[in-house]
Amino acid sequence: MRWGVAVFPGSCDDDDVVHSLRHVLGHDVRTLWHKDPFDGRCDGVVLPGGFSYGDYLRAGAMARFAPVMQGIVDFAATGGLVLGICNGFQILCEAGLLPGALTRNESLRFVCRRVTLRVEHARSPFTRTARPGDLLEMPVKHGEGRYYADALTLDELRDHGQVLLRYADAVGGTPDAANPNGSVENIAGVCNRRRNVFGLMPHPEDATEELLGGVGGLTIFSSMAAEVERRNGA
Amino acid sequence: MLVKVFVTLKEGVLDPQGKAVENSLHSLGFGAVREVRVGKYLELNLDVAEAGDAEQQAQRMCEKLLANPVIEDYRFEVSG
Amino acid sequence: MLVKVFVTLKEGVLDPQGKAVENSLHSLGFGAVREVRVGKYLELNLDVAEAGDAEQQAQRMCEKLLANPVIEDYRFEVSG
Amino acid sequence: MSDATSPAAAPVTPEVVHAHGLTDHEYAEILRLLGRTPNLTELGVFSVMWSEHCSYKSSRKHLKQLPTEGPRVLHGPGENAGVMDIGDGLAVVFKIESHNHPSFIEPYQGAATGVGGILRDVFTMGARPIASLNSLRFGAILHPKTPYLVNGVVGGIGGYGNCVGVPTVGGDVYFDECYDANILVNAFTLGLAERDRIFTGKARGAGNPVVYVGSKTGRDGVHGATMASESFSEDAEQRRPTVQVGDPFTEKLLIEACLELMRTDAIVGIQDMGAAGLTSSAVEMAGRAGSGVELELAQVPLRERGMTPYEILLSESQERMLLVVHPESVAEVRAIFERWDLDAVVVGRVIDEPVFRVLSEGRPVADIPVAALTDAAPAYDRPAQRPPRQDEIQRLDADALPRPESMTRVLEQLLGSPNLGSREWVYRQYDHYVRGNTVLAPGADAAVIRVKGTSRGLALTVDCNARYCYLDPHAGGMAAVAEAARNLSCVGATPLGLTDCLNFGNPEREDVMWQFSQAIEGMREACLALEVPVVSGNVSFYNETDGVSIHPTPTVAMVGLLEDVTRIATPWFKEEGDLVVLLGLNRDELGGSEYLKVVHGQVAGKPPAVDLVLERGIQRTCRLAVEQGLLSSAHDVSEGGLAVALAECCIAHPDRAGFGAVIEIEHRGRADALLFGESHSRIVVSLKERHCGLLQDIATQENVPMAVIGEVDGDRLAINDLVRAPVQRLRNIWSTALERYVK
Ligand SMILES: Nc1ncnc2c1ncn2[C@@H]1O[C@H](COP(=O)(O)OP(=O)(O)O)[C@@H](O)[C@H]1O
Ligand SMILES: [Mg+2]
Repeated sequence: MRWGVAVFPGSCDDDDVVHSLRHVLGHDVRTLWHKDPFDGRCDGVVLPGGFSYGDYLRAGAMARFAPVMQGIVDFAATGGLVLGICNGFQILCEAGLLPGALTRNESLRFVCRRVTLRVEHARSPFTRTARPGDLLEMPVKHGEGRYYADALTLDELRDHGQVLLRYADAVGGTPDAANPNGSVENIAGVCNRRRNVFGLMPHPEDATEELLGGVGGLTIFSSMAAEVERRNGA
Repeated sequence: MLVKVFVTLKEGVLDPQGKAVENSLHSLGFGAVREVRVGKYLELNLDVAEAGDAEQQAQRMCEKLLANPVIEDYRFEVSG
Repeated sequence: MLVKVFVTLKEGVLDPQGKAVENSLHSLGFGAVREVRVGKYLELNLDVAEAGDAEQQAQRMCEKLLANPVIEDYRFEVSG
Repeated sequence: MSDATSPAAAPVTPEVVHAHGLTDHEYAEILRLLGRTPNLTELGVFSVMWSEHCSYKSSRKHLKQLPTEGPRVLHGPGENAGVMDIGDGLAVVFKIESHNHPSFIEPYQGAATGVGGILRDVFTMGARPIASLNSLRFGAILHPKTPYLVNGVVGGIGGYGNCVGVPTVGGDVYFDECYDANILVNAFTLGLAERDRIFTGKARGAGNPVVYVGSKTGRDGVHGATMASESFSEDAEQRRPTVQVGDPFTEKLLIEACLELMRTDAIVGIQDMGAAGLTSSAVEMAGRAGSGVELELAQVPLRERGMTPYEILLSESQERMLLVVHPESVAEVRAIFERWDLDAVVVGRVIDEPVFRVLSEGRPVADIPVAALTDAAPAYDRPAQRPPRQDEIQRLDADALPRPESMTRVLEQLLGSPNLGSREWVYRQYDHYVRGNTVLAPGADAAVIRVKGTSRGLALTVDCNARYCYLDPHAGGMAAVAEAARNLSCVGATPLGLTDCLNFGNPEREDVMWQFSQAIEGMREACLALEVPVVSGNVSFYNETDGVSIHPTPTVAMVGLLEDVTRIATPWFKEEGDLVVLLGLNRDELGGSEYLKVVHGQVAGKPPAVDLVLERGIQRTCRLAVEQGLLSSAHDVSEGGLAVALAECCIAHPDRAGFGAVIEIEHRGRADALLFGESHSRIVVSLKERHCGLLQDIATQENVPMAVIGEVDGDRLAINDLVRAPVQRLRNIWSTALERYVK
């Protein structure tokens, strides 16, 4: 599996993603510098977390204009797998690759904690090694992670099974207490209609080793790898 | 040309900051305060001669970058 | 009464947000943009009858809470 | 002071001299050193370089007492940060620094720029910052300003640290009315470097270009260094325009660009522009190399129009660094900084003549021998005197204390009090996972991070009980070092070295100087006994408002090494049936306790005494037991005493409700002293019964008293017939304690 990890000025979790993919999973990884065009020669692209361009206007607002993004948009248009984590999710929403927007946490505070996520659909390249109802643990850390979409969009998301992950409690319920940021309907991650672009606020790359507290994040990366294998094998 | 841009949250979008300001004002004794909404205010100088040109550019800047249409409305004023 | 409050950074105070927006606008091709400053814009309804009363309250709200006098200036408008 | 901003031609009158915080005697010395009258710009340069903050003029003599050597020390005090060898060709670089006064004036920006400053001190030495700590002291929790200050400071630390992508893995927070008008914000950062690629701040090699990189210069913080060296008064809030604003995004770029440049051979010397900005970085770099520096101010990138040489030289704008590079490398330096969208401009050169020479468009504006600013800076042996009231403070009539009716109620009261409640509300606002090394996040006795590519780990903690220091600065200084080392030992780490931030009152007062020298003496003894060298630090004097000093607060941040990062202990109980064991002795010491303060409203008595021999034995016992995998949990007894420590073992698990325990301790004295006295050198551990013998062997060998005091059991905590409470209830009280007040 060959990965590309985009690096914007202000990306913070790029090294963590690279570490997880390269050293934990043993995959091929290259970084995609924001000023360079992207040639599309990858099996999957990750937009990592951080504060691209300082996130000074709105999170992700400026990164979508980076030269590398055009190539990523084209890549997605041909069905390439694109994963946006945290700031990457914000960028994908700003770029219109994913519906909705990420707004200031309801608490108005940055939140860093472990959360439990309920897998809503396994029919996606990002969750295919899981089963619906599976619970994954990984950390969130963000100040602007409250997912918002209007009622119409929410209906569509539901109709097409685009909500892949929701914040949940230890037994799989979705009470407010399990929701770290006030996201509508406890939504933690959504994909596009075509199911090849996925964004989530939690950080799978920070949950790939037992030493660091658990491996809930591996599901996302290995699902993508399995999908690529399936595609290549087919 | 001076351009002033006002970006506000769309109606229906939760504004926790506005809510927090409202609560604080109440506890400071400003009981008459209702419905606080918090938005952004930008001032920028545009090095163009014509107000019309400035308006056009401001419009495009808002659409492209300054506001996110999913959650925000904008408004701007151009002055000499 | 509707009160509109504009909070801006004092002159001389570093405005990283403004600088970032300016750079982005430049790279989007808006080369005529100079000196962007980003501030806050608040709208609040005041349940009082007199404009004078509203002005006074707005003044005190700005002083006490809405602006940080160490680095910010403010301005407000009261309308019917 | 307004004429300080006018051109250098303005006359230097006695008023101007005083406004710069210089004494008549100091000014006479300047005249002697220069052999002429300084112009206003030069006076400004002297004033910042001779300020307490930059010159350590009141503290230097005492700081020499601290042991700074050890087999692992690569660079001790004197550099931008301390450097220690951790094996595998790697080194850690760390330091702590205060940003107290700016944080009181503008809490968010003050704290944020404090974080920014300490990060620069660390990466300037070639280290990638990988972990931060913060140590905070606020006024009484019910003081009307406290919630505002807490929210601002915590927001600022998170806002900056999160954005630069350095995890904040620990810290401490205390509330006490002595900080009502003078909060403390101390920030610590640790970086990781290759042992053989450490960079220092030396301006070597005449003709080498001096390069300015980073943000443009504005009028921010002109005179920050002198402000940090003056007492506070009501009009301090009028010093508004000098507030510095941080730009963490630019700092992030600066880190990446500098670290990239450090992989080349371009750099001769590098130093951040901290307090006193361009002036101190240029002068200190020249001072260390025995050289001189010539600057041309017309080259300095400016943010504001009409800035005078005085302002440019003294500006404390953030996110700037000064480099000395090889002449042939200038193009390479420019290219790397351009890649990161940052300015890199040649602003001067190194000269042989040891002077600090400043030109503005070719016109000389300052010309001062470097040594006059560094070596010749004043050094004082200020008078120190134990205040007579110290005896009175230390008096405690324990028998006169009313006996609480219910010890369970007291325990609940303590767990819900501002200084003992969970700190989660604070650290939840900090990213503690970024960089993917965090093995033990905030919430344990010490944080643990792994060192990628090795089997090792690092443990970090910061500690200081200022109330002990107030009651007895010698015992308090000792306790700060002992407790920090104990916290490291609890997770299983061996103390490596420490950095300290000595926050005190006005050194011109004899009682403050006495506190200072006593605290250092106590720290010194503990450092020697526990074999922990001091490799860097910072002194913050003048923490007083309108003549009232804070409690002496010598904050100690300590770093420990774990050979095997998979072998660590955590504080919370793990399994029913485990035995609960106390290492150490209950000595019924109530003086200076949180219990006295919270329940009886008293700050009095002698603080608990540290027996350094016992302390050493306890810590070694705990470390060996962790290393051998004997322990299920380990947690030290500190504020709140044994009962609070046991309760924490039940409730401190980050995600789970926790286990209860049944405790039976033999005891004859006062129940409150047993439960809530804060005697040092105690660690509560839990373990399988079958491991007990092995632990006993270690304890015997180390001469450490050890007693089985109970068992992990059920869902309530019971201590003798004194305390009985459901764990869930204790946890609720404890976990919401802080947010109830500050939200
Ligand atoms: N300001 C802070 N920032 C980050 N973590 C903090 C802060 N204050 C306290 N903590 C964390 O909360 C936990 C409890 O702190 P404290 O009660 O001071 O511990 P101890 O008594 O063991 O020294 C520790 O893990 C500490 O790192
Ligand atoms: Mg502890």
